[in-house]
Amino acid sequence: MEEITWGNTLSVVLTGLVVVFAALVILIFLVWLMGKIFIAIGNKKNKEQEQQKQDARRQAQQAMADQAKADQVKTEQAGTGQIEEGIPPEVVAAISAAVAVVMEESAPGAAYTIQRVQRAGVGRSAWGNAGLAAQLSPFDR
Amino acid sequence: MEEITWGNTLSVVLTGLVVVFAALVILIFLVWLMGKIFIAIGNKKNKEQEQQKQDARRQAQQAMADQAKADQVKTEQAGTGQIEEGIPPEVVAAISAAVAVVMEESAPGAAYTIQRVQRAGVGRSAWGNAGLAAQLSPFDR
Amino acid sequence: MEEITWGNTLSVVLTGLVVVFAALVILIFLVWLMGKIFIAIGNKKNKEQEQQKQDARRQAQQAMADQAKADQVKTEQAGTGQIEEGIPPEVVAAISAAVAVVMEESAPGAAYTIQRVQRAGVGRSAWGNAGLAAQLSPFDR
Amino acid sequence: MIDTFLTSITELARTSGIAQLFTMDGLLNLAMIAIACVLLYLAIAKQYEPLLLLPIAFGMLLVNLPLGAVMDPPTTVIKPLTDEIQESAQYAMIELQDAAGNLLNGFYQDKNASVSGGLLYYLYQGVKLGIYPPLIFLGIGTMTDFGPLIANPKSFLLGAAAQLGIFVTFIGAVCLGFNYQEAASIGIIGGADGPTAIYTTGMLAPHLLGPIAVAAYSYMALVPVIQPPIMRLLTTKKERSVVMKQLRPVSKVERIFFPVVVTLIVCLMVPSATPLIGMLMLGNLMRESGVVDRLVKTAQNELMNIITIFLGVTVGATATAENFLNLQTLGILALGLCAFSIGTAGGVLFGKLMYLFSGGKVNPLIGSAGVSAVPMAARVSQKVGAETNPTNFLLMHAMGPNVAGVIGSAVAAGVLIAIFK
Amino acid sequence: MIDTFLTSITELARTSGIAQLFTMDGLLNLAMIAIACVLLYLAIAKQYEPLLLLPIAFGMLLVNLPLGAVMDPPTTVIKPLTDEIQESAQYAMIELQDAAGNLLNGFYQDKNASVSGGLLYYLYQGVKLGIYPPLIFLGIGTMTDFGPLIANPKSFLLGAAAQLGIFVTFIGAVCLGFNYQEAASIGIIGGADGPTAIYTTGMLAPHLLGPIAVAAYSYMALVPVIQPPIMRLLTTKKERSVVMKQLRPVSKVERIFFPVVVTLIVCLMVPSATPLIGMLMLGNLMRESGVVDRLVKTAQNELMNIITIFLGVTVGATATAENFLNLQTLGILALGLCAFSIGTAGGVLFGKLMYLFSGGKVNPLIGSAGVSAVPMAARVSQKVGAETNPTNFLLMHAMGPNVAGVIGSAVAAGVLIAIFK
Amino acid sequence: MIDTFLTSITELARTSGIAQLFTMDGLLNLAMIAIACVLLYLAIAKQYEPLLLLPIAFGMLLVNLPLGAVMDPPTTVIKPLTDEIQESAQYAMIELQDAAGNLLNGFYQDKNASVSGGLLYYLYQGVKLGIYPPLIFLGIGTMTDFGPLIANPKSFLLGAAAQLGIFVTFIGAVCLGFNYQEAASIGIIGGADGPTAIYTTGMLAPHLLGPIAVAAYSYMALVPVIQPPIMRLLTTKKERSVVMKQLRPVSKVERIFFPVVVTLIVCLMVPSATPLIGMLMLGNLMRESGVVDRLVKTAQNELMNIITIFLGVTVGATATAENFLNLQTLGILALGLCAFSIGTAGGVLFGKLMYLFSGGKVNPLIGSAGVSAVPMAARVSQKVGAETNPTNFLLMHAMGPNVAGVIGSAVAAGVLIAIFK
Ligand code: NA
Ligand code: NA
Ligand code: NA
Repeated sequence: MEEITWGNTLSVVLTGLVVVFAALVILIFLVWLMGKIFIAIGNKKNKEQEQQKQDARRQAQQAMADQAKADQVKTEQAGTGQIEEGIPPEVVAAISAAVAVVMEESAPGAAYTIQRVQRAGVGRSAWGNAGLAAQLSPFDR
Repeated sequence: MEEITWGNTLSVVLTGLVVVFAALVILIFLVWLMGKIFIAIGNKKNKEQEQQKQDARRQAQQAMADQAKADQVKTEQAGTGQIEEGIPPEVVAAISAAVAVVMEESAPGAAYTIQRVQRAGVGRSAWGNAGLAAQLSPFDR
Repeated sequence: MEEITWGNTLSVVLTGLVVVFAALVILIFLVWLMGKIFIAIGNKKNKEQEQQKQDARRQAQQAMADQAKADQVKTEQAGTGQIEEGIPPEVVAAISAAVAVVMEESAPGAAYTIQRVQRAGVGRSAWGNAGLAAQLSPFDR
Repeated sequence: MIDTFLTSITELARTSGIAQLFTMDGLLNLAMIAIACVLLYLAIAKQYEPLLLLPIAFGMLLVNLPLGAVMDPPTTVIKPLTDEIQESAQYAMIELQDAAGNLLNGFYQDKNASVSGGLLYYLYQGVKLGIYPPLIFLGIGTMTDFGPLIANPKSFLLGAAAQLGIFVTFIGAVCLGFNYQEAASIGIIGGADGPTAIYTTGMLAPHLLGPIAVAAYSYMALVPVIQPPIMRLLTTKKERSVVMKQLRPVSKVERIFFPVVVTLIVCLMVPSATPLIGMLMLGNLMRESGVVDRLVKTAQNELMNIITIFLGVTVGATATAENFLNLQTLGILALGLCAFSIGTAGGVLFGKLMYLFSGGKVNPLIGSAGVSAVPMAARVSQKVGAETNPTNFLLMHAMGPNVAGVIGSAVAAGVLIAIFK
Repeated sequence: MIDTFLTSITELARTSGIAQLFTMDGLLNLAMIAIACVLLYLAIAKQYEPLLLLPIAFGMLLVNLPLGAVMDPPTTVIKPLTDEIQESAQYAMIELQDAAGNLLNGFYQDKNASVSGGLLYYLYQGVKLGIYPPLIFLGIGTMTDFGPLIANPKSFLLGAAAQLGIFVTFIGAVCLGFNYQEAASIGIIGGADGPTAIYTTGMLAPHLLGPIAVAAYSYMALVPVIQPPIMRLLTTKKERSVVMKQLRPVSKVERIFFPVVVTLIVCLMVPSATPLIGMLMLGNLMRESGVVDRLVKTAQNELMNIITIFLGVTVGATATAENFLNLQTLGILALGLCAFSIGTAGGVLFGKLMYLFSGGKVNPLIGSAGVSAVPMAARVSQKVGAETNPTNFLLMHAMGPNVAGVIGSAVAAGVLIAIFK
Repeated sequence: MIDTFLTSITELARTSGIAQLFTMDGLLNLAMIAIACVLLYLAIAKQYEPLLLLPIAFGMLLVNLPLGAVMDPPTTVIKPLTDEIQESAQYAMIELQDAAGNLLNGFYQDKNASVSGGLLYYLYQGVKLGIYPPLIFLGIGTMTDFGPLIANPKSFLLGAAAQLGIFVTFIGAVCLGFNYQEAASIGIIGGADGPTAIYTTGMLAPHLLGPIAVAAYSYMALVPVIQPPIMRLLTTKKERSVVMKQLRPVSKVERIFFPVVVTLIVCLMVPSATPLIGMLMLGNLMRESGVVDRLVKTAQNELMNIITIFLGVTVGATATAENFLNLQTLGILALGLCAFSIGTAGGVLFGKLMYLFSGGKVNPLIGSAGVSAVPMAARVSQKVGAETNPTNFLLMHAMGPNVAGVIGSAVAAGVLIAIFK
């Protein structure tokens, strides 16, 4: 479109506005739909998680009690040891190997095995703070 | 210039030395001039700043006293609050919003306002140290 | 080689395997040889270093004793000062200059000289630990 | 020897830039250098978008130093292939064959006779071929939080409404005598989005890159000055004091789906917007996925910084006296200001509409953030809102239209490129 | 005006991607988009080599959005030179001269008529010209510790044996009807080394880049699933429980000599492997020398990340429906799995041989690590070993064959390129 | 099958690099590999400018591995366009049109017949086109503190005097039979500035890049060995013990004006120096402005490191046996040493002149720092000064001539390029 006429010009403007609004209205609908779906799913999951969390807390208390006991008794247990579920086996292997290397240096030839691998606690993710910090990032296009 | 003669060669050498010296002598003059001008301006400014600094010190002492009082009385003041001059309004907005997000989490729905925004102190810039550190940077072309 | 025949195909396979094994077998030999040579050299050096280390330890104890004495007496010694061998002169220059700049600021015009430049101690390099950490690096091709 | 020295030195003086300054063109160059210095002042002392304005200004300065030749294209000398050359295997050769594969003729590039182009000419190819702006969008995508937009998707409407400035300005530019390609590029200034403006102009009217980039980045820096009066004029105190309700938290899955959905919809509807939107959304997907942190770090820092330097300097280097010192540039500066103002007005007015239809739940001040200029425009909404009601924190609500405006103007750019390319 | 608007909007709709989706090709595109989304899911939710699979999947998505044109090559329009053009000095000119230097003819590139290529087309040149994979190898070299291989050079044999998968798969691919170039590229999947596979395929069969890259990276992520059953099947419990003796420490001098020696031997024997091995060893030399730490830091972080993004997206962008949606792709996926399995078996079986000849000092489980897939395969050796004897730490011993496998597959790739290029 | 295998393996052996080593050319290659190993030793064990010498040496090693082909230029096969090809849209096409726009003829690049160039050939284009050295200067600019030069602008004279080495060496090189372009490139070694030497040589005599780069960086590493005897010889004890008065502090505004002023003056007087000086001063302006810290960080780290790797390896790769193993190289090494020595002498003698005219306030030892070799030469001034008077701290005073020398040699390079290009 090269010839400059009022018709052409206004048609471009109209086309542009219509397409921009059309595209973004479709996006509104899809994002809204997505929100509805995931909130529904999320609520369901949340309830399950709430349950799990309580279980986990109970387990943790139990574990801490066990640990305390274990410390008191100070018996050396041989065997497979306790490995928290959900920790990938490679990580276990890596930790094992790291221990092995370090131990080898201090007491070469000794045999040992991993007793327990647990995750360290993860703090709650403060959505609001993190999001805000990102918004205020220093690179203003 | 392709033909190799003593005339051509020496002329290149002479041209080169003359241009290099000419360019750098002009730079000497301009940088010297620049120095004169900015030192003159700087001296003038310094005097003004000295004055301002003294004023600021007095104000700061006053402010600290006020703060102490305010802490004692512990009255909740509503209103616009005190915002140090020279802090850009966007920064104020950002800090406000950050506070808002954090507060919202701990006490949702509460209304609050920013009481005071002040810069933290800036240490004196040790020109000599910084310049030297830069000179001794590890990347030697 | 474009025509697809069993002969061509198998010949490619054979060629490939032979070349791969040949190349890596040559590397085995060379790396093994390299190991032999450097272990031999290393043993020789180690003995010398062992000796040097003992000397160094003795020197260090001596130096500490000296330092203690020096601190007690608190006499200001002028002169060239002690500079550990193996420290490049540029580094000495840099340290001197840095001191100069800093001193100039606190006590302009004072004359001083460098008394002693020593390396800070280097911890033993834990080969096993470092190697392992590198192996477990996060970028898995 | 003295003779040849004198010849040599006068020849050097003749081909130095100083001699050229005392021609008519030289005076124009001097004027451009002065303008570059003013822009440097704005970038450094006033901190007007210095990350781009400083390189742009310096590029402008370099290209206007006579005979510096930093933007000269290369001249390639191709000669017929001889056996001698063919055997030396030292040259890049072109062999011309007929359909049967017989050598018809051969050529090679004579490197001694060929003149290579200037430094900035080569770096400029990334602008000309439309490579730099999408890569900057990749970095911007890794830094953008679309959470507020996902939480309140109606913000998209404000991001669309604020594109009004683009199209009204397009009409204005046509009226002032610009051709359609130029008018479209000028209109996109109203998108308040640097890379989009540079991408569109690079595609449609590269000779206007200098003034359009300067206008776009200057006005983006001036958003806190341009927008507030318009916002106050078009809204009542009651509207401005609306407190909006806290946004819902957005789940990680939604954040991951969002860039994929936007890519699909926008790139299917407006294929010309694919490079910009595709890269923006790739960056955002990388960010939200959380599994490629090392790529995210590089995309938002080193890659983006390298491209920013190259883009800035070479866009500045398109601003030759010929391209810049004319009435068109004044027109572009005026039209750019209109574009920003009308975009702001469009957003605010649509915000008023939403205020009405929502029964007073939407504060129209967040509409102005729809022009993009992330995150400056959102901060302006916050600030103007806080003037009326200091306890009102609109920032997060304004971020929705703000990031929607980025998508909106990329769509508008895609439409204009599709029509006029 | 309404007329032109309707014309304009229908034209835009006609040229939008949506219209195209409802053609036969469009359906294929939709299928490809679905596949891309599945790969995104694997990359993000299952963390299958996300650093490459995420960009690959997104590139696949972008290129299958109809009319996005992100991979279109440029069209260059060359016109005869006129005096007017020659004077304007605005264009890249080609001057055709005869041997005497007289101007025979001149041409210039008409930039208005020429159409520049798509964004990903330009970025793709780094794959096509074989630039990206060696640069990634540079970064990998700076991150690889060849210490365990130097301490136990016999590991090289396992790194060679595990290349069996490459050659057996090559036969299989030829049997399935692939031509030699394609078969060689498919075989290299068994090298379990992404950059090597992409380099070889880019040289020999670039139309297969998409499926081969997807297969290579997917199976590398699946190494912990594919290898253990094969390893258990081929070894006895006694073999698996062999405890190997601690590796000797390796001196700094050996580490510095190693990359130089490997470069000399491999590049002399298989010159086609020079770009890959040369860059890998340059990276390693930079690392071990300890004198260029700032270069090492950049090579292993920013340079590698930038190249990874570009490589991933553009390799993905070769996966058009035409290239991907056919039986060949299924064949490649099946053959790739064979290649990994046979490579694993080759390594383990050779490990058994070494077990025999060493009088039971070598644990055959470390043979499977010879496929490379650094460091995943070595961890698998460690894990399977620990199942039988939890006090057995094979990781460091498996790293030897593991890094030898990288060299082994680069050599194999060099041989295949030399024969078929 | 055995037949084809034997054919195949002998073919492979014949095309392997090993066979080539036992030709006359092969022996030269072996000699070059030995030289590369010596340079690696100097870079790693002696730490001679390892950041550049290590990549240079490795590039030298790679290019001399026979048949590695890492520096081979591409061969492009262009064929006449057929309808079939034109429709497939798979190829980069060239359409030749007459003035009226009618298609005269079309060509396309046959990708199957074309052979792409080697890895280092492509990376080398950044040297050949003069792109890398200015980008390294950009990084150097961000790391250079011109404060001492601003505080004492007379230092410029010493930075000019030390360029004497360049011009005297130029005469020497002409006497030894080098042509003017070669002699100018050899002279620039005396500038003691790597990027300037590589830029000039790349422009005037690219076949000498290898020896000139090696000479420049080796002698820069040897500055603490070369300079002190000359400095002691030419100065009296009294001169060496002069204590100079503390430099005045320099304000931020002066620092910001300085790069702009230098750019204007130098680029106007010597337009050919624009790429080098322009980028150096852009980097410095970015540094001193304090408003674009993220760009500064990238320019002085990642961008500079990436370019350094590419520049080093590809400059090394120009050092083929043919280019390097000849008497010219010995001549260059000898002339380079002269250049450094005469430059040092020039600086010191001019320093003596300033000592006289200033009434003994200037220590002539700071003159030797005018050769640049930042910051090594300044440290040498400090060290030699401290020998005579241990309380004398000349470092900051020597930094003035030191950074002036960078500008001085860039100006000299510009003059030589202007005359001989
Ligand atoms: Na916008
Ligand atoms: Na492998
Ligand atoms: Na110099």
